[in-house]
Amino acid sequence: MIRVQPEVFETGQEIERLTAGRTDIGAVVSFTGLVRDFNDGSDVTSLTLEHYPGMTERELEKIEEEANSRWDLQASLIIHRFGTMGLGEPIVLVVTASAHREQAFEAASFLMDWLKTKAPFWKQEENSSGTLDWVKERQSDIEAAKRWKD
Amino acid sequence: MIRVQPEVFETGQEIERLTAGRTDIGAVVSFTGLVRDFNDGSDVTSLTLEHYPGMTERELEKIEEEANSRWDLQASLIIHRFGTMGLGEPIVLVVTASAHREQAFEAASFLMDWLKTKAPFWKQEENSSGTLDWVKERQSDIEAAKRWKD
Amino acid sequence: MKILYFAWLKTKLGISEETVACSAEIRDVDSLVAWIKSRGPQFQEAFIDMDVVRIAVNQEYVITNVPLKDGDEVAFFPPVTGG
Amino acid sequence: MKILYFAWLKTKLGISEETVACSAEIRDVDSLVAWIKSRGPQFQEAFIDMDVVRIAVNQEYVITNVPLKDGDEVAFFPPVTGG
Repeated sequence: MIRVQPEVFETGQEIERLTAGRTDIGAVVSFTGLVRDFNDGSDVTSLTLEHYPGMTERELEKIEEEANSRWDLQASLIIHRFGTMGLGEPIVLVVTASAHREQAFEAASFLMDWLKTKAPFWKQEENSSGTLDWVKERQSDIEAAKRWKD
Repeated sequence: MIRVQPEVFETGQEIERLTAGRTDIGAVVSFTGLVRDFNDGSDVTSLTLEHYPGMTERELEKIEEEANSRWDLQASLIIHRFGTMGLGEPIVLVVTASAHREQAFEAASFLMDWLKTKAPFWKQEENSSGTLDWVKERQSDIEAAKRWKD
Repeated sequence: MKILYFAWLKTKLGISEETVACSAEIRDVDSLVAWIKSRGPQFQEAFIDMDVVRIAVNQEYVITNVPLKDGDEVAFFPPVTGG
Repeated sequence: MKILYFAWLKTKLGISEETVACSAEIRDVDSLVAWIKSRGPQFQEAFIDMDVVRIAVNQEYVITNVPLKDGDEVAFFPPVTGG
Protein backbone atom coordinates (compact mmCIF):
# COMPACT_ATOMS: atom_id res chain seq x y z
CA MET A 1 0.00 0.00 0.00
CA ILE A 2 1.24 3.48 -0.80
CA ARG A 3 0.01 6.91 0.32
CA VAL A 4 1.10 10.39 -0.74
CA GLN A 5 -0.34 13.06 1.53
CA PRO A 6 0.33 16.45 3.09
CA GLU A 7 -0.94 15.35 6.53
CA VAL A 8 1.28 14.22 9.39
CA PHE A 9 1.11 10.48 10.10
CA GLU A 10 1.88 8.43 13.18
CA THR A 11 4.34 5.59 12.71
CA GLY A 12 2.89 3.50 15.56
CA GLN A 13 -0.67 3.81 14.31
CA GLU A 14 0.35 2.82 10.80
CA ILE A 15 2.27 -0.26 12.00
CA GLU A 16 -0.69 -1.18 14.20
CA ARG A 17 -3.12 -0.91 11.30
CA LEU A 18 -0.90 -2.97 8.99
CA THR A 19 -0.49 -5.87 11.40
CA ALA A 20 -3.82 -5.76 13.29
CA GLY A 21 -5.51 -9.13 13.67
CA ARG A 22 -2.72 -10.99 11.90
CA THR A 23 -0.96 -13.94 13.50
CA ASP A 24 1.20 -14.98 10.55
CA ILE A 25 3.67 -12.09 10.79
CA GLY A 26 6.91 -12.73 12.67
CA ALA A 27 8.86 -9.57 11.92
CA VAL A 28 7.97 -5.95 11.29
CA VAL A 29 10.54 -3.34 10.31
CA SER A 30 9.73 0.35 10.07
CA PHE A 31 11.76 3.28 8.83
CA THR A 32 10.68 6.83 9.62
CA GLY A 33 12.46 9.81 8.11
CA LEU A 34 12.14 13.02 10.12
CA VAL A 35 12.83 16.71 9.47
CA ARG A 36 16.04 17.55 11.31
CA ASP A 37 17.40 20.90 12.31
CA PHE A 38 20.75 20.50 10.58
CA ASN A 39 21.59 19.20 7.11
CA ASP A 40 24.84 19.24 5.11
CA GLY A 41 26.36 21.81 7.45
CA SER A 42 23.59 24.38 7.73
CA ASP A 43 20.72 24.96 10.10
CA VAL A 44 17.19 24.18 8.92
CA THR A 45 13.99 25.73 10.24
CA SER A 46 11.48 24.04 7.95
CA LEU A 47 11.28 21.77 4.96
CA THR A 48 9.02 21.92 1.93
CA LEU A 49 8.57 18.95 -0.36
CA GLU A 50 7.41 19.39 -3.92
CA HIS A 51 6.36 16.34 -5.90
CA TYR A 52 5.01 15.28 -9.26
CA PRO A 53 1.41 14.21 -8.63
CA GLY A 54 0.59 11.10 -10.62
CA MET A 55 4.14 10.07 -11.36
CA THR A 56 4.93 9.95 -7.63
CA GLU A 57 2.22 7.38 -7.01
CA ARG A 58 3.25 5.35 -10.05
CA GLU A 59 6.90 5.28 -8.98
CA LEU A 60 6.09 4.36 -5.38
CA GLU A 61 3.82 1.57 -6.58
CA LYS A 62 6.54 0.23 -8.86
CA ILE A 63 9.09 0.34 -6.03
CA GLU A 64 6.72 -1.46 -3.67
CA GLU A 65 5.97 -4.12 -6.31
CA GLU A 66 9.68 -4.60 -6.89
CA ALA A 67 10.26 -5.13 -3.15
CA ASN A 68 7.44 -7.67 -3.04
CA SER A 69 8.91 -9.55 -5.96
CA ARG A 70 12.39 -9.67 -4.39
CA TRP A 71 11.41 -10.51 -0.80
CA ASP A 72 8.77 -12.63 0.81
CA LEU A 73 6.64 -9.91 2.39
CA GLN A 74 3.30 -10.36 4.10
CA ALA A 75 2.55 -6.65 4.12
CA SER A 76 4.23 -3.43 3.07
CA LEU A 77 3.47 0.26 3.33
CA ILE A 78 5.01 3.44 1.98
CA ILE A 79 3.75 6.85 3.13
CA HIS A 80 5.40 9.99 1.78
CA ARG A 81 4.33 13.51 2.66
CA PHE A 82 4.52 16.66 0.56
CA GLY A 83 4.11 20.33 1.46
CA THR A 84 5.72 22.24 4.32
CA MET A 85 6.84 20.42 7.46
CA GLY A 86 8.21 21.59 10.80
CA LEU A 87 11.28 20.28 12.61
CA GLY A 88 10.89 16.81 14.07
CA GLU A 89 7.89 16.01 11.86
CA PRO A 90 7.86 12.76 9.89
CA ILE A 91 8.46 12.96 6.14
CA VAL A 92 8.41 9.35 5.04
CA LEU A 93 7.47 5.97 6.46
CA VAL A 94 8.27 2.53 5.15
CA VAL A 95 6.96 -0.61 6.88
CA THR A 96 7.65 -4.20 5.88
CA ALA A 97 6.27 -7.35 7.46
CA SER A 98 7.58 -10.84 6.90
CA ALA A 99 7.87 -14.24 8.53
CA HIS A 100 11.64 -13.67 8.69
CA ARG A 101 13.56 -10.68 9.94
CA GLU A 102 16.28 -10.50 7.23
CA GLN A 103 13.53 -10.27 4.62
CA ALA A 104 11.81 -7.42 6.44
CA PHE A 105 15.10 -5.56 7.09
CA GLU A 106 16.40 -5.86 3.55
CA ALA A 107 13.10 -4.93 1.93
CA ALA A 108 12.73 -1.81 4.11
CA SER A 109 16.28 -0.74 3.34
CA PHE A 110 15.70 -1.34 -0.39
CA LEU A 111 12.44 0.62 -0.39
CA MET A 112 14.18 3.63 1.13
CA ASP A 113 17.17 3.42 -1.22
CA TRP A 114 15.06 3.22 -4.35
CA LEU A 115 12.55 5.77 -3.17
CA LYS A 116 15.38 8.24 -2.53
CA THR A 117 16.68 7.99 -6.09
CA LYS A 118 13.47 7.33 -8.06
CA ALA A 119 10.37 8.89 -6.49
CA PRO A 120 9.85 12.42 -7.89
CA PHE A 121 10.10 14.49 -4.70
CA TRP A 122 12.27 17.57 -4.22
CA LYS A 123 13.21 19.04 -0.89
CA GLN A 124 13.57 22.74 -0.26
CA GLU A 125 15.06 23.78 3.05
CA GLU A 126 14.44 27.05 4.83
CA ASN A 127 17.16 28.26 7.18
CA SER A 128 17.11 30.73 10.06
CA SER A 129 17.90 33.70 7.77
CA GLY A 130 14.82 32.87 5.69
CA THR A 131 16.75 31.59 2.68
CA LEU A 132 15.18 28.75 0.69
CA ASP A 133 17.56 26.20 -0.81
CA TRP A 134 16.88 23.22 -3.00
CA VAL A 135 18.52 20.17 -1.45
CA LYS A 136 21.22 18.61 -3.62
CA GLU A 137 21.28 14.99 -4.66
CA ARG A 138 23.61 12.96 -2.41
CA GLN A 139 26.33 10.72 -3.82
CA SER A 140 25.78 8.36 -0.85
CA ASP A 141 22.15 7.89 -1.91
CA ILE A 142 23.21 7.03 -5.46
CA GLU A 143 25.73 4.50 -4.12
CA ALA A 144 23.15 3.01 -1.73
CA ALA A 145 20.66 2.50 -4.56
CA LYS A 146 23.31 0.72 -6.64
CA ARG A 147 23.55 -2.05 -4.04
CA TRP A 148 20.26 -3.36 -5.43
CA LYS A 149 20.64 -4.10 -9.11
CA ASP A 150 17.97 -2.67 -11.41
CA MET B 1 18.00 1.96 27.08
CA ILE B 2 16.99 -1.63 27.72
CA ARG B 3 13.90 -3.13 29.35
CA VAL B 4 13.07 -6.72 30.24
CA GLN B 5 9.42 -7.13 31.18
CA PRO B 6 6.45 -9.51 31.07
CA GLU B 7 4.03 -6.76 29.97
CA VAL B 8 2.96 -6.15 26.39
CA PHE B 9 4.44 -2.99 24.85
CA GLU B 10 3.32 -0.78 21.98
CA THR B 11 5.90 -0.20 19.27
CA GLY B 12 4.47 3.17 18.26
CA GLN B 13 4.36 4.49 21.81
CA GLU B 14 7.96 3.44 22.40
CA ILE B 15 9.21 5.11 19.21
CA GLU B 16 7.23 8.22 20.12
CA ARG B 17 8.78 8.35 23.59
CA LEU B 18 12.30 7.86 22.27
CA THR B 19 12.10 10.65 19.71
CA ALA B 20 9.72 13.10 21.44
CA GLY B 21 10.88 16.71 21.39
CA ARG B 22 14.02 15.93 19.40
CA THR B 23 14.83 17.73 16.16
CA ASP B 24 18.29 16.27 15.57
CA ILE B 25 17.12 12.81 14.51
CA GLY B 26 16.81 12.14 10.79
CA ALA B 27 16.14 8.42 10.74
CA VAL B 28 14.38 5.97 13.03
CA VAL B 29 14.34 2.23 12.41
CA SER B 30 12.27 -0.18 14.46
CA PHE B 31 12.13 -3.94 14.51
CA THR B 32 9.26 -5.74 16.21
CA GLY B 33 9.24 -9.51 16.63
CA LEU B 34 5.77 -11.04 17.00
CA VAL B 35 4.40 -14.42 18.08
CA ARG B 36 3.31 -16.18 14.91
CA ASP B 37 0.98 -19.11 14.51
CA PHE B 38 3.40 -21.26 12.57
CA ASN B 39 7.07 -22.00 13.18
CA ASP B 40 9.45 -24.52 11.60
CA GLY B 41 6.54 -26.46 10.14
CA SER B 42 4.20 -26.78 13.10
CA ASP B 43 1.28 -24.77 14.42
CA VAL B 44 1.76 -22.66 17.52
CA THR B 45 -0.94 -21.57 19.95
CA SER B 46 1.18 -19.71 22.49
CA LEU B 47 4.76 -18.94 23.33
CA THR B 48 6.51 -18.85 26.69
CA LEU B 49 9.86 -17.18 27.15
CA GLU B 50 12.13 -18.11 29.99
CA HIS B 51 15.14 -15.94 30.73
CA TYR B 52 18.06 -15.57 33.11
CA PRO B 53 17.26 -12.53 35.27
CA GLY B 54 20.36 -10.44 35.81
CA MET B 55 22.41 -11.91 33.00
CA THR B 56 19.72 -10.95 30.48
CA GLU B 57 19.98 -7.28 31.41
CA ARG B 58 23.78 -7.41 31.38
CA GLU B 59 23.88 -9.00 27.95
CA LEU B 60 21.35 -6.60 26.47
CA GLU B 61 23.27 -3.64 27.88
CA LYS B 62 26.51 -4.96 26.39
CA ILE B 63 24.86 -5.47 23.01
CA GLU B 64 23.40 -1.97 23.07
CA GLU B 65 26.78 -0.48 24.05
CA GLU B 66 28.43 -2.37 21.22
CA ALA B 67 25.92 -0.99 18.72
CA ASN B 68 26.53 2.52 20.00
CA SER B 69 30.28 2.09 19.62
CA ARG B 70 29.96 0.79 16.05
CA TRP B 71 27.35 3.23 14.74
CA ASP B 72 26.59 6.87 15.29
CA LEU B 73 23.29 6.56 17.13
CA GLN B 74 21.36 9.36 18.79
CA ALA B 75 19.07 6.99 20.67
CA SER B 76 18.53 3.27 20.99
CA LEU B 77 16.09 1.01 22.76
CA ILE B 78 15.76 -2.72 23.34
CA ILE B 79 12.64 -4.17 24.96
CA HIS B 80 12.37 -7.93 25.43
CA ARG B 81 9.44 -9.66 27.08
CA PHE B 82 9.40 -12.88 29.09
CA GLY B 83 6.53 -15.09 30.26
CA THR B 84 3.61 -16.42 28.22
CA MET B 85 2.40 -14.57 25.12
CA GLY B 86 -0.53 -15.05 22.78
CA LEU B 87 -0.46 -15.13 18.99
CA GLY B 88 0.22 -11.78 17.37
CA GLU B 89 1.66 -10.30 20.55
CA PRO B 90 5.02 -8.52 20.42
CA ILE B 91 8.03 -10.35 21.89
CA VAL B 92 10.89 -7.99 21.21
CA LEU B 93 11.43 -4.42 20.05
CA VAL B 94 14.58 -2.73 18.85
CA VAL B 95 14.63 0.96 17.92
CA THR B 96 17.60 2.92 16.60
CA ALA B 97 17.76 6.63 15.80
CA SER B 98 20.48 8.32 13.82
CA ALA B 99 21.15 11.28 11.58
CA HIS B 100 21.66 8.83 8.70
CA ARG B 101 19.49 5.95 7.61
CA GLU B 102 22.22 3.36 6.87
CA GLN B 103 23.47 3.78 10.44
CA ALA B 104 19.99 3.24 11.90
CA PHE B 105 19.27 0.24 9.62
CA GLU B 106 22.58 -1.51 10.26
CA ALA B 107 22.51 -0.94 14.00
CA ALA B 108 18.96 -2.31 14.30
CA SER B 109 19.86 -5.37 12.26
CA PHE B 110 23.00 -5.91 14.36
CA LEU B 111 21.08 -5.56 17.63
CA MET B 112 18.64 -8.26 16.57
CA ASP B 113 21.37 -10.60 15.28
CA TRP B 114 23.44 -10.37 18.45
CA LEU B 115 20.45 -10.47 20.75
CA LYS B 116 19.26 -13.67 19.05
CA THR B 117 22.54 -15.47 19.72
CA LYS B 118 23.67 -13.88 23.00
CA ALA B 119 20.77 -12.77 25.22
CA PRO B 120 19.77 -15.63 27.58
CA PHE B 121 16.17 -16.20 26.53
CA TRP B 122 14.61 -19.56 25.66
CA LYS B 123 11.38 -20.02 23.76
CA GLN B 124 8.93 -22.77 24.48
CA GLU B 125 6.09 -23.23 22.00
CA GLU B 126 2.72 -24.72 22.77
CA ASN B 127 0.88 -26.32 19.87
CA SER B 128 -2.79 -27.14 19.34
CA SER B 129 -2.44 -30.61 20.88
CA GLY B 130 -1.11 -29.02 24.06
CA THR B 131 2.49 -30.17 23.58
CA LEU B 132 5.23 -27.86 24.83
CA ASP B 133 8.43 -27.79 22.80
CA TRP B 134 11.66 -25.94 23.39
CA VAL B 135 12.54 -24.03 20.25
CA LYS B 136 15.80 -25.11 18.65
CA GLU B 137 18.66 -22.80 17.82
CA ARG B 138 18.60 -21.76 14.16
CA GLN B 139 21.63 -22.10 11.91
CA SER B 140 20.47 -18.98 10.04
CA ASP B 141 20.67 -16.97 13.27
CA ILE B 142 24.22 -18.17 13.89
CA GLU B 143 25.18 -17.20 10.34
CA ALA B 144 23.49 -13.80 10.65
CA ALA B 145 25.40 -13.02 13.86
CA LYS B 146 28.69 -13.90 12.18
CA ARG B 147 28.23 -11.03 9.71
CA TRP B 148 29.24 -8.71 12.56
CA LYS B 149 32.65 -9.67 13.83
CA ASP B 150 33.03 -10.06 17.58
CA MET C 1 1.49 18.26 -25.50
CA LYS C 2 1.83 19.24 -21.86
CA ILE C 3 5.25 20.30 -20.56
CA LEU C 4 5.90 20.32 -16.79
CA TYR C 5 8.83 21.77 -14.83
CA PHE C 6 9.63 20.99 -11.20
CA ALA C 7 11.85 22.24 -8.38
CA TRP C 8 14.66 24.63 -9.42
CA LEU C 9 13.82 24.21 -13.11
CA LYS C 10 10.40 25.62 -12.33
CA THR C 11 11.71 28.50 -10.19
CA LYS C 12 14.48 29.33 -12.68
CA LEU C 13 12.07 29.46 -15.63
CA GLY C 14 9.10 30.85 -13.73
CA ILE C 15 6.90 28.26 -15.46
CA SER C 16 5.38 25.16 -13.92
CA GLU C 17 3.28 24.01 -16.86
CA GLU C 18 2.78 24.95 -20.50
CA THR C 19 1.28 23.50 -23.66
CA VAL C 20 3.40 23.08 -26.77
CA ALA C 21 2.20 21.73 -30.12
CA CYS C 22 4.20 19.02 -31.85
CA SER C 23 5.63 20.06 -35.21
CA ALA C 24 8.37 19.24 -37.70
CA GLU C 25 10.69 21.19 -35.38
CA ILE C 26 9.41 19.57 -32.14
CA ARG C 27 9.04 15.86 -32.80
CA ASP C 28 11.02 14.10 -30.06
CA VAL C 29 12.66 14.78 -26.68
CA ASP C 30 15.94 16.05 -28.15
CA SER C 31 14.26 18.48 -30.52
CA LEU C 32 11.93 19.65 -27.74
CA VAL C 33 14.92 20.43 -25.51
CA ALA C 34 16.66 22.24 -28.39
CA TRP C 35 13.55 24.30 -29.02
CA ILE C 36 13.15 25.16 -25.29
CA LYS C 37 16.79 26.28 -25.09
CA SER C 38 16.28 28.58 -28.08
CA ARG C 39 13.62 30.59 -26.22
CA GLY C 40 15.97 32.84 -24.25
CA PRO C 41 18.94 33.03 -21.89
CA GLN C 42 17.13 31.68 -18.81
CA PHE C 43 15.99 28.64 -20.83
CA GLN C 44 19.48 28.18 -22.27
CA GLU C 45 20.95 28.34 -18.76
CA ALA C 46 18.45 25.98 -17.12
CA PHE C 47 19.13 23.29 -19.71
CA ILE C 48 22.87 23.88 -20.09
CA ASP C 49 23.85 20.79 -18.09
CA MET C 50 21.56 17.91 -19.04
CA ASP C 51 23.32 15.70 -16.45
CA VAL C 52 21.23 17.44 -13.80
CA VAL C 53 17.96 17.34 -15.73
CA ARG C 54 15.75 14.27 -15.51
CA ILE C 55 13.08 13.69 -18.14
CA ALA C 56 9.80 11.79 -17.89
CA VAL C 57 7.41 11.14 -20.76
CA ASN C 58 3.90 10.22 -19.68
CA GLN C 59 5.16 9.86 -16.11
CA GLU C 60 7.88 7.35 -16.98
CA TYR C 61 11.58 8.16 -16.88
CA VAL C 62 13.26 8.30 -20.30
CA ILE C 63 17.03 8.24 -20.72
CA THR C 64 17.19 8.05 -24.50
CA ASN C 65 15.58 10.21 -27.16
CA VAL C 66 11.97 9.16 -27.76
CA PRO C 67 9.42 10.46 -30.28
CA LEU C 68 6.68 12.76 -28.97
CA LYS C 69 3.11 13.33 -30.09
CA ASP C 70 0.34 15.73 -29.10
CA GLY C 71 -1.33 14.49 -25.93
CA ASP C 72 1.97 13.41 -24.37
CA GLU C 73 3.03 14.75 -20.98
CA VAL C 74 6.71 15.66 -20.78
CA ALA C 75 8.30 16.62 -17.46
CA PHE C 76 11.71 18.13 -16.75
CA PHE C 77 13.10 18.07 -13.24
CA PRO C 78 16.33 17.88 -11.21
CA PRO C 79 17.57 14.66 -9.59
CA VAL C 80 15.05 13.67 -6.94
CA THR C 81 15.73 14.38 -3.26
CA GLY C 82 12.78 12.90 -1.36
CA GLY C 83 12.71 10.32 1.38
CA MET D 1 28.35 -21.58 45.04
CA LYS D 2 25.00 -21.23 43.29
CA ILE D 3 24.23 -23.46 40.30
CA LEU D 4 21.42 -22.51 37.92
CA TYR D 5 19.78 -24.54 35.14
CA PHE D 6 17.57 -23.11 32.43
CA ALA D 7 15.19 -24.29 29.70
CA TRP D 8 15.38 -28.02 28.81
CA LEU D 9 18.32 -28.55 31.19
CA LYS D 10 16.06 -27.42 34.01
CA THR D 11 13.10 -29.55 32.92
CA LYS D 12 15.29 -32.59 32.26
CA LEU D 13 16.96 -32.41 35.66
CA GLY D 14 13.93 -31.13 37.56
CA ILE D 15 16.20 -28.57 39.26
CA SER D 16 16.32 -24.84 38.62
CA GLU D 17 18.76 -23.87 41.33
CA GLU D 18 20.98 -25.56 43.89
CA THR D 19 23.92 -24.76 46.13
CA VAL D 20 27.14 -26.73 45.85
CA ALA D 21 30.25 -26.21 47.99
CA CYS D 22 33.62 -25.90 46.32
CA SER D 23 36.05 -28.67 47.25
CA ALA D 24 39.16 -30.45 46.02
CA GLU D 25 36.82 -32.39 43.71
CA ILE D 26 34.85 -29.33 42.54
CA ARG D 27 37.33 -26.56 41.87
CA ASP D 28 36.65 -25.37 38.30
CA VAL D 29 34.01 -25.61 35.56
CA ASP D 30 35.28 -28.90 34.14
CA SER D 31 35.38 -30.62 37.50
CA LEU D 32 31.95 -29.22 38.38
CA VAL D 33 30.51 -30.68 35.17
CA ALA D 34 32.22 -34.04 35.86
CA TRP D 35 30.76 -34.08 39.37
CA ILE D 36 27.25 -33.19 38.12
CA LYS D 37 27.38 -35.97 35.52
CA SER D 38 28.32 -38.47 38.24
CA ARG D 39 25.08 -37.85 40.13
CA GLY D 40 22.87 -40.15 38.09
CA PRO D 41 21.63 -41.13 34.61
CA GLN D 42 19.49 -38.00 34.02
CA PHE D 43 22.50 -35.81 34.84
CA GLN D 44 24.75 -37.91 32.64
CA GLU D 45 22.28 -37.60 29.80
CA ALA D 46 21.65 -33.86 30.12
CA PHE D 47 25.38 -33.14 29.93
CA ILE D 48 26.29 -35.80 27.37
CA ASP D 49 26.69 -33.31 24.50
CA MET D 50 28.47 -30.22 25.80
CA ASP D 51 28.08 -28.62 22.33
CA VAL D 52 24.51 -27.82 23.27
CA VAL D 53 25.26 -26.61 26.80
CA ARG D 54 26.25 -22.99 27.36
CA ILE D 55 27.99 -22.01 30.58
CA ALA D 56 28.02 -18.66 32.37
CA VAL D 57 30.05 -17.86 35.49
CA ASN D 58 28.84 -14.83 37.40
CA GLN D 59 26.53 -13.99 34.50
CA GLU D 60 29.30 -13.92 31.88
CA TYR D 61 29.69 -16.56 29.18
CA VAL D 62 32.74 -18.81 29.61
CA ILE D 63 34.05 -21.01 26.82
CA THR D 64 37.18 -22.31 28.51
CA ASN D 65 37.66 -23.97 31.86
CA VAL D 66 37.82 -21.38 34.65
CA PRO D 67 38.46 -21.82 38.40
CA LEU D 68 35.45 -21.57 40.72
CA LYS D 69 35.13 -20.42 44.31
CA ASP D 70 32.31 -20.30 46.84
CA GLY D 71 30.07 -17.33 46.14
CA ASP D 72 30.27 -17.80 42.38
CA GLU D 73 27.11 -18.20 40.32
CA VAL D 74 27.37 -20.85 37.63
CA ALA D 75 24.61 -21.29 35.05
CA PHE D 76 24.06 -24.08 32.53
CA PHE D 77 21.67 -23.58 29.67
CA PRO D 78 20.99 -24.52 26.04
CA PRO D 79 21.82 -22.21 23.10
CA VAL D 80 19.63 -19.15 23.44
CA THR D 81 16.50 -18.75 21.32
CA GLY D 82 15.10 -15.33 22.19
CA GLY D 83 14.32 -12.38 19.95
